[in-house]
Amino acid sequence: MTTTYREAIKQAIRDALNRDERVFLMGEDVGRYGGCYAVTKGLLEEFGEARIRDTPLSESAFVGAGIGAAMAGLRPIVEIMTVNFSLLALDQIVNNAATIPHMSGGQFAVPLVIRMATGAGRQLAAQHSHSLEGWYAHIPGLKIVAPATLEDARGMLWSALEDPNPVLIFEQVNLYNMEAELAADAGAVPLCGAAVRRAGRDLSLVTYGASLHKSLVAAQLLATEGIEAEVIDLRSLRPLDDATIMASLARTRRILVVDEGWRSGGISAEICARVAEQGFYDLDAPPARLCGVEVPIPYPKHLEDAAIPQVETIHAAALELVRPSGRST
Amino acid sequence: MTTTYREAIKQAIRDALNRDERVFLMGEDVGRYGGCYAVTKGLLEEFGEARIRDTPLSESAFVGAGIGAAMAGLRPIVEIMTVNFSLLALDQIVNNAATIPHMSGGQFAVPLVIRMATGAGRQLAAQHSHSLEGWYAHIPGLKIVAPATLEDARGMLWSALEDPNPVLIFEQVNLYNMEAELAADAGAVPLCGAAVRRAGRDLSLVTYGASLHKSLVAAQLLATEGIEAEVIDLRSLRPLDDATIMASLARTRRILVVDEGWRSGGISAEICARVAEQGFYDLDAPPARLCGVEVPIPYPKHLEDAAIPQVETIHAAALELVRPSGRST
Amino acid sequence: MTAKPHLDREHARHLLGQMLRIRLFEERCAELYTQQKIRGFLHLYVGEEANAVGIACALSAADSIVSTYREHGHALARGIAMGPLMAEMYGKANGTSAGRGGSMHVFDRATRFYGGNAIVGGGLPLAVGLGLAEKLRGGAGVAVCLFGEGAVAEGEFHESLNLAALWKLPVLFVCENNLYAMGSAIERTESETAIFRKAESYRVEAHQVDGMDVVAVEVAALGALERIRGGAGPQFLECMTYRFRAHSMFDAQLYRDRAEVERWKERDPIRRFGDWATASGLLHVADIEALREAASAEVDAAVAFAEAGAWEPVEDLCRHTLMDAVPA
Amino acid sequence: MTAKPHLDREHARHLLGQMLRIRLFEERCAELYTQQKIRGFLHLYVGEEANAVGIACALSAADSIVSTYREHGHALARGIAMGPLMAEMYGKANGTSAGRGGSMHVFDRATRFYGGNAIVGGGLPLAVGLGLAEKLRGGAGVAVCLFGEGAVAEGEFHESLNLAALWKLPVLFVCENNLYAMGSAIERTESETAIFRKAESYRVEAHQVDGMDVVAVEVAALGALERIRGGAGPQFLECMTYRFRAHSMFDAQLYRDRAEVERWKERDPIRRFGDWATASGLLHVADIEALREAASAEVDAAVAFAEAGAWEPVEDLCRHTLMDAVPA
Ligand SMILES: Cc1ncc(C[n+]2csc(CCOP(=O)(O)OP(=O)(O)O)c2C)c(N)n1
Ligand SMILES: Cc1ncc(C[n+]2csc(CCOP(=O)(O)OP(=O)(O)O)c2C)c(N)n1
Ligand SMILES: [Mg+2]
Ligand SMILES: [Mg+2]
Repeated sequence: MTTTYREAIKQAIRDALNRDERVFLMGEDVGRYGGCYAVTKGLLEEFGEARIRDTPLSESAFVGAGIGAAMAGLRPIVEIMTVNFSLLALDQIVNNAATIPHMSGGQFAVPLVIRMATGAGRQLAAQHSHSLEGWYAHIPGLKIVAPATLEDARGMLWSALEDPNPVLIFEQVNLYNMEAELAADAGAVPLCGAAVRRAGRDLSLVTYGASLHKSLVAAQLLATEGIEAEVIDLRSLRPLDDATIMASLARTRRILVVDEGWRSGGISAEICARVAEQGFYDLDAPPARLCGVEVPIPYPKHLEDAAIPQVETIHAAALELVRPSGRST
Repeated sequence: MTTTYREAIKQAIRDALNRDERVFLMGEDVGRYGGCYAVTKGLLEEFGEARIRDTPLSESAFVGAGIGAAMAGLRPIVEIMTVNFSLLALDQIVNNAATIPHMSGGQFAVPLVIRMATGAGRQLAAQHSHSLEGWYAHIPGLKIVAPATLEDARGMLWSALEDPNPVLIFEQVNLYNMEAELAADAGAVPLCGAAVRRAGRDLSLVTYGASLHKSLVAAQLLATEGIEAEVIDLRSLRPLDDATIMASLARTRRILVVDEGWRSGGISAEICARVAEQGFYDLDAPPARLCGVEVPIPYPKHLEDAAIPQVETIHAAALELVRPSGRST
Repeated sequence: MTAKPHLDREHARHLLGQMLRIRLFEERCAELYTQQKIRGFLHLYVGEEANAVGIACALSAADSIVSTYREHGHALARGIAMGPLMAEMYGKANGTSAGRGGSMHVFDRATRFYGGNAIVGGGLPLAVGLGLAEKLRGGAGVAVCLFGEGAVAEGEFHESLNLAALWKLPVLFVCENNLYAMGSAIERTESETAIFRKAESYRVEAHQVDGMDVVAVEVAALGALERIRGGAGPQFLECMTYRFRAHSMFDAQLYRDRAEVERWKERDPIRRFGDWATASGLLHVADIEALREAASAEVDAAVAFAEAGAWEPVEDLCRHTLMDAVPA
Repeated sequence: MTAKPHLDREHARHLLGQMLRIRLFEERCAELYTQQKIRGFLHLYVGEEANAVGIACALSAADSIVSTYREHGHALARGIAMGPLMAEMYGKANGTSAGRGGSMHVFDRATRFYGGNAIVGGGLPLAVGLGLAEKLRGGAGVAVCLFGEGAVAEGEFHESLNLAALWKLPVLFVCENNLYAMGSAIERTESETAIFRKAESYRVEAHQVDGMDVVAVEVAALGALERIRGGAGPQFLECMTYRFRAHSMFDAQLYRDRAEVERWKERDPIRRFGDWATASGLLHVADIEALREAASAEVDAAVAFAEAGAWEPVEDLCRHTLMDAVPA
């Protein structure tokens, strides 16, 4: 069945609501309006106001309420419109959700799922376009996932709801309209474990989210030039699947991390650090990064495009890594 | 003159208030109470209620008010009691302070200084002990500094107030009582530029804040074993002083980053990534990290101690880097 | 004594002219959006013009404004030139924010317009800070903070109101209550729907105003500003209004009745004031036509200005991320 | 009909005994702090015991509690055993939170005690969530949320009150107004110092209670809980109280007069209730002595329990950071 990323998420929410009566959905405009990115359209009619809950603009309170409800045994799905607004709820996420299980000596779990849109590409400027999922991946006590395919979007929500820990799901805004085949009975996808989306021998492109698709196109381009890139979709940013990355590196001996998030201290830094630590002797060249430029995302298309990785820049960076124009390896 | 880190900051604030009438101080209990870590004691009596402003518990509003006042031309110093509480103000810091200069096309600067206590070591548990300065260093538009000496505590506040950008100053809680000599006329210290606190040839210990002092003790210990560690105090976490780090690496060919913050995606990751990118061919061994363990800081002393770098663990990690017990380089 | 506007012919022309400028500007923006000249989110103010114009008329040059992502009306009423405003919508270098902000982030130093803020509630603390700066410097300026009723649920509303009231800061809070926050009707988001009563719970004097009546808004604003300048501390206005169009260009408006929209359109502030002004003999129909034509010509010119603008060079992408100096 | 406690001899013994347990426990904690057995921050509740005891008496086992860093009294009144509580103060493995939380983070699943929260205001959204869970499941439990008047300035207070009121959730908000937040007197932090009036601005029924009178608190709590269980939605109590000791062990109390403290000490809830109970013949002086001795013995036993406790092994440092399963 051909469907969209948006519909895949909706179906996952629908499945969850049908499967488990402890599940409910809460967030701004998820009900009447149908969700700011139309992900939840129709669910209010289907499941009613008790389980599809429109909230006031109170990110901290409704995220915190999700934490409380999760501690009390329910399985809330909280939608925050975009990651930018989640900063208003960060106290609840970091100081409560991520700490209470440990602080309580394991007496209370927080089986909460928080979904949010992330990323640039829609000319929404500096307060709506950032990619902070890699930043969130710094926080112990959280699990951070970023599904890039319809299977993952559907299946990781399922697993997130079964996980006893708070899971943050990041949905890159440009993926919502993506169409692909999805089996009607597509099942759960584990939260950990990167996927090799394309096999290759000359370099490893490590990426996730919307950048995965750009990287795959770049890999095709590279193939026409005789360069076979292995493309790895991280899927989970916390925990990171070191084994898959290092195994790929052992094959290709070169790695380029592609991440729409800002470079300094982003998930790309962590991956490069781990590669340097664990894969140092496998490297034929320094690990490389292609990241979001360190600027608040600007509105005009030419500047927004220049601020995040694109097929051309990925292609160029990969080429430079494999066939350096400058200094020799 | 022998004085404390606490007094050095107070003197810096006093100087600033005397030097520039646009400067004022605002935060919870900075006035009557004298500051939760007694940094600002006496300033209310000296400068009066207009310039030493006790605020309600409203981190978002008073940080935002600092931003507004800075945009209007004043030079506010905002104190947030600890970095943990700053999460309540993160929307203002990231979505306003860090973006408005760019978003406004350079029409408005935000010459704001925010001071906060950070770090573990006082058994204050998981909601009062985290080290998030490295995390903040991810955000373009901010400058992040972490003075580790009395000179820097005094001199960097000065420079921060003269900087046209929002500067966050992180004061590790265990430093407040630190005593040292400080010249009465100690002056401004630039916000950028790491300092080599100890010269060495065998490895580079790159660190900042309270970990600097532990690293220096570890370096002395190492010296008794014939290992000369170069100790680098980052001082500024954003921007990072790559040149000083790489120059040291070129001399020592081995690097250990010591950071009380959590490992994954911390400032240590960024440093290792840069070292791998820029200093790959200078490295005789993989870059190494000794960081905060990825756990919400627990209350009991033995667990808190185990959660962050200590002299012994720094020593051990350095030794392992220089004289590996396991595999050979 | 309460300040009152002197409603002579000139002033009536001004009020109507300003509202027409905003209306025509935004109608053109909607067209330009479908032509993809304007991208991203576009939030139109159509129907709410009386608020911006009424408030702006009451302000002096020393006052400052903090606005939201629905700020075109506020910007035009405040005196930001239409050309740079339109260029900003395009994202051009000759835009108010050199194109970097777009529709949601109009800034203008000259008129003390402190932005266009797209975080709901995010502007309120800024306004408190502007008021604080004014108070500390002993200036006479007032910080005017405009926000929708949706912002009232945010914690930043609460913290800001308390701080401004506690410190008796010169801040005028203006809640434009258009009854909806995206698709959420106010009854679905507030346990107390009379917003001005909330303001009173901070001991802030608060009034509800007919936001479809430009004169009523101006009168209320003049009164509030007079009290603020007299040292009474912050004041609060709840302007009852309505947006005639969708929340943004992506909104099918399934959450409200067409009939409700039509009912409110009968109170269109432009038609209403125009009808009253002609009926009372203050303006002639021809005056109104002239104003409309002038506004239309101004919009044409603004579009031409925007079209002629250059793009910021890509090499300047990172410019202004860190400032080299505080602008003088 | 309003619920009233049946104030017989047994109940009087209970009320006084509970308050004494808390008082003696905390006085011992203060000693242990100077002996460095207890470390970190220690916030004592001395003087405020009537609130915890009065509220706890009104609760059923199905109810849950969200508390603050000043929660020893709440924990004891709720029925958490003194031994594990003291062991938690030590950071021992036999503490309520296996020692990981310490004084500020007491949690107890058995009594639905949802912590000790050291972020001022951070517990309020949790309580809303507990109430929501109860409502969605159709349970009869009420979530009781205790916080100081300092928390009222935080945005999370505002958002939580609105959400609870809007959704008519079974939440009892209890503000323990001890007039100070650290060194900040309430007049210096709130433009409206009558906190219950703020609650009313969310259309939440709110009452001010004498928090130095354990019976008054119990009566007020019973009434509020009855209304909540009857479906009236959240209720709010402002308990007027005072802490006799410093904010924490680091506080020189330069911000308040000794005379003020002494005046409040005359209203010591323990002495006051004891005097009343003996004067009215409900209790004898010997009863009080017996209660005091029992409490003292219990504290001794708790200290012994804590002293005997083991430390968590260092190898378990990371345990519970991620959970393997939701505890049953
Ligand atoms: C903190 C935050 N949460 C959510 C949004 C998404 N959002 C944009 S506008 C809006 C509705 C705001 O309504 P209101 O304040 O009434 O203003 P109006 O749009 O009616 O002018 C929402 C939810 C946002 N921009 N910021
Ligand atoms: C968000 C946050 N800001 C600041 C603090 C530091 N702090 C701890 S207790 C306290 C005072 C709180 O006063 P109140 O709520 O009245 O409770 P009380 O201590 O009087 O019981 C402050 C400022 C904190 N823990 N959390
Ligand atoms: Mg609205
Ligand atoms: Mg208090």
